[in-house]
Amino acid sequence: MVNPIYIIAVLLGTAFLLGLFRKKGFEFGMALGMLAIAFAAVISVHWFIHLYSGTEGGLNIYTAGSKPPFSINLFMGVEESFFMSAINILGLLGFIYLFRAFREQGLKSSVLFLVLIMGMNVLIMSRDIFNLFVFLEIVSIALAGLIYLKRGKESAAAGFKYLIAIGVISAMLLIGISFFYLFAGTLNIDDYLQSNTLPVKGISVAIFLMLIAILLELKPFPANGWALDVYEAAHPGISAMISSGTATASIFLLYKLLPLSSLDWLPYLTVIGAVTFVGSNLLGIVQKNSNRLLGYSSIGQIGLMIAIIGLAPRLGDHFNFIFVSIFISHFLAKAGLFWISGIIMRSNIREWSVLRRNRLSLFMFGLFILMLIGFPPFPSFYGKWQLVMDLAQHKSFVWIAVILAGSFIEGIYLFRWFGYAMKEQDDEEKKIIFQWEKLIPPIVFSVLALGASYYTNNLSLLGPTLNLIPIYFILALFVLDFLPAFVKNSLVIAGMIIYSVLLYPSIADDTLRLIFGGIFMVGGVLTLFAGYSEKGKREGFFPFAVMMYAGLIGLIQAENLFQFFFSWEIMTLGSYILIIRGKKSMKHALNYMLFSLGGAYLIFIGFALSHIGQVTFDLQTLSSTILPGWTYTLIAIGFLTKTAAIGLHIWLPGAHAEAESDVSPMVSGILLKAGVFGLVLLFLLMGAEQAEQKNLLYILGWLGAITALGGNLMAVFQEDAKRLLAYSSVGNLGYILFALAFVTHVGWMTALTYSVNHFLFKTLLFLAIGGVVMRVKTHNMYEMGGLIKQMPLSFIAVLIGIITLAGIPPLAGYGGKWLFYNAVLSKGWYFQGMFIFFAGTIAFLYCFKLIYSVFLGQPKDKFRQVKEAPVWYLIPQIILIIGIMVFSARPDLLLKPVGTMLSQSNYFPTDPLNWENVTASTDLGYWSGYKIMLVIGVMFIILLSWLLLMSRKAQKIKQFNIVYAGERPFKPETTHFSHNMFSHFYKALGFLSIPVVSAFWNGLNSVTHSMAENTRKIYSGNGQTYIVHIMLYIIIIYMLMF
Amino acid sequence: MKIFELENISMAAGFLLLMVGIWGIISQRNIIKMIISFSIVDTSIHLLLVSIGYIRNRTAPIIGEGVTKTDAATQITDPVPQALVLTAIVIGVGITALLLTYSLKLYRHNRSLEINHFNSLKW
Amino acid sequence: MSEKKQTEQDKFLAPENKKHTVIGPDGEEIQVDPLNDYFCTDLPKVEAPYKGVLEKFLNWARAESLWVLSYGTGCGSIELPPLFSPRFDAYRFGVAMRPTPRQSGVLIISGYLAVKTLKRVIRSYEQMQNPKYVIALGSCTINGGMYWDSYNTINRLDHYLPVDVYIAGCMPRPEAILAGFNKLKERIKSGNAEGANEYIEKLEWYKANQKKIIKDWNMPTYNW
Amino acid sequence: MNIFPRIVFVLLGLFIVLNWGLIMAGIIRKIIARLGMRRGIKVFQPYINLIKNYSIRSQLSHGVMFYLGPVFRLSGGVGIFLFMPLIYGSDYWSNFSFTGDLILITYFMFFGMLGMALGAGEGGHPYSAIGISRGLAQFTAIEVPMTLAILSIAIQYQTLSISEIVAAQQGGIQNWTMVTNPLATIAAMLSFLGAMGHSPFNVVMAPQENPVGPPTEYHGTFLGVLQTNRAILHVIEAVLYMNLFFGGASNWGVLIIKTFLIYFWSVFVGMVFPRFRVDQSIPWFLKIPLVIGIAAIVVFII
Amino acid sequence: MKILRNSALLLIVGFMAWMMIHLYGQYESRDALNPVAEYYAVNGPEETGAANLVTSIVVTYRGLDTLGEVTILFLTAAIIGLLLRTEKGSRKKSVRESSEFLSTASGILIPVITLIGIYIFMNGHLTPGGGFQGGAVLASSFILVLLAISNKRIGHRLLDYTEAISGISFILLGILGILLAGGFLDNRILPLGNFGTLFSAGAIPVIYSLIGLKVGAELSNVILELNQIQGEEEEL
Repeated sequence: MVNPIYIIAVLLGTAFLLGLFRKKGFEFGMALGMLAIAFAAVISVHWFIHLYSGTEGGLNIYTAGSKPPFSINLFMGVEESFFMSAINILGLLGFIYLFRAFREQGLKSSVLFLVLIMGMNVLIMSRDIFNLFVFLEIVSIALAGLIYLKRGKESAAAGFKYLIAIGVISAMLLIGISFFYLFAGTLNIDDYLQSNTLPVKGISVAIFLMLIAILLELKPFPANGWALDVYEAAHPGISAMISSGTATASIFLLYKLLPLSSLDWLPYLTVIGAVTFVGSNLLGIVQKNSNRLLGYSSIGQIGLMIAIIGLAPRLGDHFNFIFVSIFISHFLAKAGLFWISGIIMRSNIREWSVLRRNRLSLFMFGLFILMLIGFPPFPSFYGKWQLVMDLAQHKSFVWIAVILAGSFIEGIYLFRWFGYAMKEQDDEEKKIIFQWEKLIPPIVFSVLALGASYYTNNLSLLGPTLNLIPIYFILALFVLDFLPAFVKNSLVIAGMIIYSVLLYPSIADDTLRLIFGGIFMVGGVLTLFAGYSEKGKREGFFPFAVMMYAGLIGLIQAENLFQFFFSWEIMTLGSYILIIRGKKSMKHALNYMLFSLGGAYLIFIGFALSHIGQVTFDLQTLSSTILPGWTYTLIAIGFLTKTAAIGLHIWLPGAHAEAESDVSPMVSGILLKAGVFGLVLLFLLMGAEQAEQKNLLYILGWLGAITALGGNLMAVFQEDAKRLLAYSSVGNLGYILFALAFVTHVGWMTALTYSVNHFLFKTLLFLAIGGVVMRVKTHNMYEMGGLIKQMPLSFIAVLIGIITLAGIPPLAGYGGKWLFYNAVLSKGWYFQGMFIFFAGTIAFLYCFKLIYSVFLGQPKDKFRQVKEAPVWYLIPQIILIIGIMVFSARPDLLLKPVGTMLSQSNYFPTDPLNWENVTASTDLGYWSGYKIMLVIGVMFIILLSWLLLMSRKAQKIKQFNIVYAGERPFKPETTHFSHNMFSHFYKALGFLSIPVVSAFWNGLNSVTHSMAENTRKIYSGNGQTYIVHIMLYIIIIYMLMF
Repeated sequence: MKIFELENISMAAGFLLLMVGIWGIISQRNIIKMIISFSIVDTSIHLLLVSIGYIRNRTAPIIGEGVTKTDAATQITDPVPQALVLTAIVIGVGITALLLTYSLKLYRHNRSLEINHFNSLKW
Repeated sequence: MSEKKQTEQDKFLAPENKKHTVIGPDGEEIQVDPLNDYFCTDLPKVEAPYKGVLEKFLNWARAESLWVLSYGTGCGSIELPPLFSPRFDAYRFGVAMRPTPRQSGVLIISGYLAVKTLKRVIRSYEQMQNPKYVIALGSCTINGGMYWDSYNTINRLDHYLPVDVYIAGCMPRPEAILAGFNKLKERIKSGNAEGANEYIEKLEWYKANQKKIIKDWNMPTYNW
Repeated sequence: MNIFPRIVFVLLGLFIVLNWGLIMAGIIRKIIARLGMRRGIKVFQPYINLIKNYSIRSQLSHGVMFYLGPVFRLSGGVGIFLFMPLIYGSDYWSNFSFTGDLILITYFMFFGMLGMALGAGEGGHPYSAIGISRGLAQFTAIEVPMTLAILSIAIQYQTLSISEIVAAQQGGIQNWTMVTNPLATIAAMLSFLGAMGHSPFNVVMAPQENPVGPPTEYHGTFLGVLQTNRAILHVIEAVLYMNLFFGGASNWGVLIIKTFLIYFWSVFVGMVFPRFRVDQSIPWFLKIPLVIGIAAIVVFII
Repeated sequence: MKILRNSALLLIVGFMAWMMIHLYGQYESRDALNPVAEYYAVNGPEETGAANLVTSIVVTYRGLDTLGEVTILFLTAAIIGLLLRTEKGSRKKSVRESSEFLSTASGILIPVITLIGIYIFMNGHLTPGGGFQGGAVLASSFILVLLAISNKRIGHRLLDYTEAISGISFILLGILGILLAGGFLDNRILPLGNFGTLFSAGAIPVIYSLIGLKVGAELSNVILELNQIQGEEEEL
């Protein structure tokens, strides 16, 4: 093993040596510098591997031939070697990244960089307080110089502000160190810790000054204005170093010095960290400048880490895992993001749309963003899971709430940013060059991120229980993204079929999982068929489609809470990307993501609550939770965001409507069922009694009823075909919710039947309408009309779809209605039932509007040559129609197993449905799908023949051959009665459709924004104000602590 | 009286200077005056350090006249703060030089030395 | 249709009825010829009546169920509403008003016909289904009446439509109209009221007359 | 039971119902005329109209759905007939009611409506679409009190089977739902007004403003089919209300009298009251009948 | 308004003072060395062989700090160079030629000052003074050159070489400490010699001389940079 002191020697020596070089030797000098950093990196990594795998505690390095406390000593332990490796690797990549900047600014600037790395290394290793001070100053001064690397007015101002802030902070630190020496008589950390001297008050103040100075180096909110200016003004390569590098060193410093204090700093650290995390992220949401935004995010993340340090006693053995996983995510992601920022050179986050010109950087950008927010499979996901679970064990609910709130706020602006990158208008005029040497560092960090994810997964408590095959499949698809779309599509379909076949035996006995698994997998394959009509490569579609399905199937397979939540997040992520692919879906995808994220966090908290006092994470443990009310409510609300219950539904219409033609059926017909599945599972596991006690079921029932009414009512007033269907989904999910809330046998049977039905008809409708939209290239129904002649098959599909939707006999939808009546009557929820049935009749309005406005009425000139929907859209439709027909004629195929399954569960021992051949009967009524279909079919055919006989000679006429009060129609557009079709209905009941909910959320949104907008005014840009902030911060913390 | 001893006076003077410096930093808008205030703060800390190391009736920690090798422990003041102050001075010099250079740069850009004129970056 | 006539007709075409191109959803150009594309250009065929008793029975039914298009052209239209009042009660004869030509069998021309109105009348008539009957009220429809030399009204309705019954007077009273209905019934029952077929048979002649007076004929020959 | 005799009985029943529907329409219009001091139409005028319409020689077609619309419509009417037990105690006259219950009938009503809507829509006439949109909108409101009434009697009799509901009302007028559950009856009869499409709820088919609404483009045979359906539907809906609220019928005579009276109720109201606009009728249904309907349920819950 | 602002700021200063009074209140006059200092007093002369205990601490016990200090000055010079560098390249400076008096006097003074500087850092281990102090004095002679002998152009080259070579040698000496003696920057790589003489205290005089050279070069560099931009017009 090489003595780590050589790192210092080599780096510093190289730095001194480089002072000799002139312009001529630039390349050689750079190579030398790179070698030096590489040397440092290799040594530190080597040490890390050695110490991590071995049993050795670490290496004490003495200088000057005498022992501490008399001389300065360094220590190289596992932690030190880890953080040093991180910093040196970062430094190496940062050095490569800054190659061009160094060439412009001369070799001197690279000297600063070398010294910076060296300083950070010593900061981590040194055990002498004054030595730490000296090297902290070195780091600060080196940074102060590097800030000006970009040159210009802003950089100069930022550098000056940085210097004065650092000046004040270091003054405090030095006073602290001086008096520490006075009272403690030593400058060595270990010496002081071993000496057991009784702490006097003076030493507390001295240590306070030291710690607060280190803390201020970590830029706590709100005493961090200087840092933000630096982030904004500095070269992104330098910002990356500040955010990932010096922050790492400083936080380790804090961690190292913390034991000195006899006071209990931890609660204060928690508060400081949490305030920083939430506050900084809050201000981030109104930030438009990308580097400053990254600065806010960076500060927020560091706040989170500080809070985690503060919470360490509650985390016990898991502290290291949690801290490192959060740290590594921040470290990799933030550096990567800053680097990408430097590549594209765009300061406004809206202009990040240029990223789309380079798929690789877009991919990396997404990866880093997701890593920051804590999506699986990135380390921070595991870290947050463990953190929240451990906090819940200690009943630290406030901290859970604060941390998740902060993460959520961070999600707001990061996803908005991601949305801009994906969807904002890209000004093609402005050229951009993706320089290769700048791409290397983020690429390396992306690879490291994936590697870190893999290792985190293995190291985490429950990660090894995950089924990673789908994840590997997704990764493979990322790699194979260069293939043409149809190849990938076939691959995905084949993969899904094979996986289903493999999966089948494991869920064959479990009807519930079989039903939902069937919906997910069959639906998945069917909707993917539509993808064959896409030409080209369809980049970035298949990995995420598979991700969504992998998540869905993961829900089915989940055996413990972690797997469930993992799958849930994977699913959310995949569907988010699928949704955002739509043309105008930027805003809607963001809404979707935020509601999903919020919902996921609620589920998360619910899981955490249920885990209190439990040893294992089995799903079964939900039944023995000690806080059933809260657990139930939180998890249920989480699922309700996915099922878009009213109040939480505003994301749905836009997201479903603006998605691509074949994505809409995926997210509407299939994805929504995930929430239903979750709710069913929740009830089954927790037992309804728990919920019943708190009247929660009653509330849920009302919620379902109002959702049904509200969703359908909104659908009536839509002009956008897909939006109409989307609102209809809201309404339909309301039915399901309502039926679920019964928690009776027949109620659940209704819910499950309806789920299957909804899958069938809504997928069918979205596919059919998607095919139409694909052809006519508009969503507005009033612009279509008369398409029945061009697209008869789509018309038939829609017709069958709406008959099923409306519950008109003889098709399968009627079964749902019939069960509903039985359920309502047996449960006694008549008034809610009234809402539901009112909603049912309202459904006719939009069903008619949909089919009439699109297929009937007046054909438009411009759609005269429109062709039938692509055959790949029609094939799944035909299969779905066959499905509907089968379930219509033989409802027992579905209902019998469901009934049996429900009877086997503990809740509903008796099956109220009696079967006599194919006739179902309850105490109340009876229903024979097969016979009804037969009767109606025969009758229909007879009557049709009768009419055919009577009017066999009918003359075919054209669209304007209509009776028009002796006049002729003007043109098709004005003759098609479609726009605002139900204006009279709006006059009568429109007051119910006033978007109160959107108003509420918008209000909340604007309150948050204005709050952030006002709060950030404290960052006046005046360096002196920042100094005052720092002073006040010190004083306030001091007053709180003493 | 405790406060009239040399070390107490020098330390009180150090603190006083510190306050003066801080006052200057947060109240003076002129950058040069701020830098001067920083220097005052630096100086005050040096004074504090030296006061910390001072032991009454003792001499400088140099073996030679008046200080014998064997009894040095009872004859000299604390050498450590003196070593520290040396370092601190150098660091202070470095920072002051940097501040001045930056102020020069700022003046070139803005033709102004008022700190509140450099707020183009904010919020 | 000759080239010259075509351009003649184009002269009167409303802008929206002229040939034009629209851009389809995929950017393709679509030629639109409104007159041919919006309207059926087929000509009607003669619908031969059944033979014998069946036709007699059906004629009886047609005669006893006269659905009148509620459509008034001139001053006579004021005479129609009283028909359904208790005093005259046309319902008892099976007469009823229908608002849509598709469902109506009887077209009452209630007075002078301006050229402008004639166009509408022709259109409405052609939109009615075979069999259909025309009753013309007042002198104006017979010979132009007091408007016989008007620049703007027609003189003889039966140059333009096959009239089944003329009811003279200026205006005829409701009693006279009831009598006219009875005359029409008789005519239908006798099997002579084949005006619809007659119109089709002599379509060329009727159309020539119509086009002669309607200078701005800007519609297909037959309005379905 | 053997299926063939049943089919014979069904056809016979259909024939009776159709004829009764036509005659009833004539009688009622005669009564209306007399009230207006007119002689009015002949009682058999509906027959003549029907024959006339079937005798129209030419037909126009706007497309396949235009063609199928009337078939759907008639299927709706005949279908309800098929699923409706007509005469209490008679297996033969209960048609195919063994396949489904009250819910089937309430939902099958939509079948015809949907067909009509689609057919009229294919006609391409804006008035048709306007009429349909009005009709559907009004229908949503009509259904609410009806649903409440159905729920109320389902609670009362604990069944959804029409035959059983009728059976429960046997044994004299005091057992009729009308007497035992007056609130539900009132709510249902108010909604019946809307379902029949007479004034004040006939703006859907406003003759001049919106030339007869949905069937604007229908003529000849198509119209004949629609008229046939109308005749059947009016009777069969009256039969439904009779079965639910007025003790059913134990023979055809009773059925004819009761359906006539029930139907006449809507005509009577129509004679007296002027027309509502749609945006007036919807709130009306959601006020008075709704409150009564809720009361009908509250009575049972308490 | 101004009064309000000032009183608010005064309040802050007051609070700071209040905080510092807590420190001051704890301060007791010292009457003995603490164990660490006592160790230096007792063992310092033996271990390092330096008569000036401060020097022994600065150069050996806390040698890493000193390395840091040197680095800071090095950084400062580099940063100032970076900051003040313009894209235009070297500039001509038009200044008045210095007077006879000035050039003659400085001709005499410069060697003297330089000599004093060298003396100070050479004897750092014996008398008060050392590398930093000596370096500063050296730099002052350099200032004199710059100010007085205006037409004399002293290139960076010499300073840079001095700086780099002395810096690298410092580090190499430190590494030699690991290889030959007890650890990084151990001065016992050379014999300790006779206590109190010039050639004593092991490597301390060597190191201090290197430091002196380096500090001198660095400070001179700073001054040179600052001097060179005097006549330069604004860079935008």
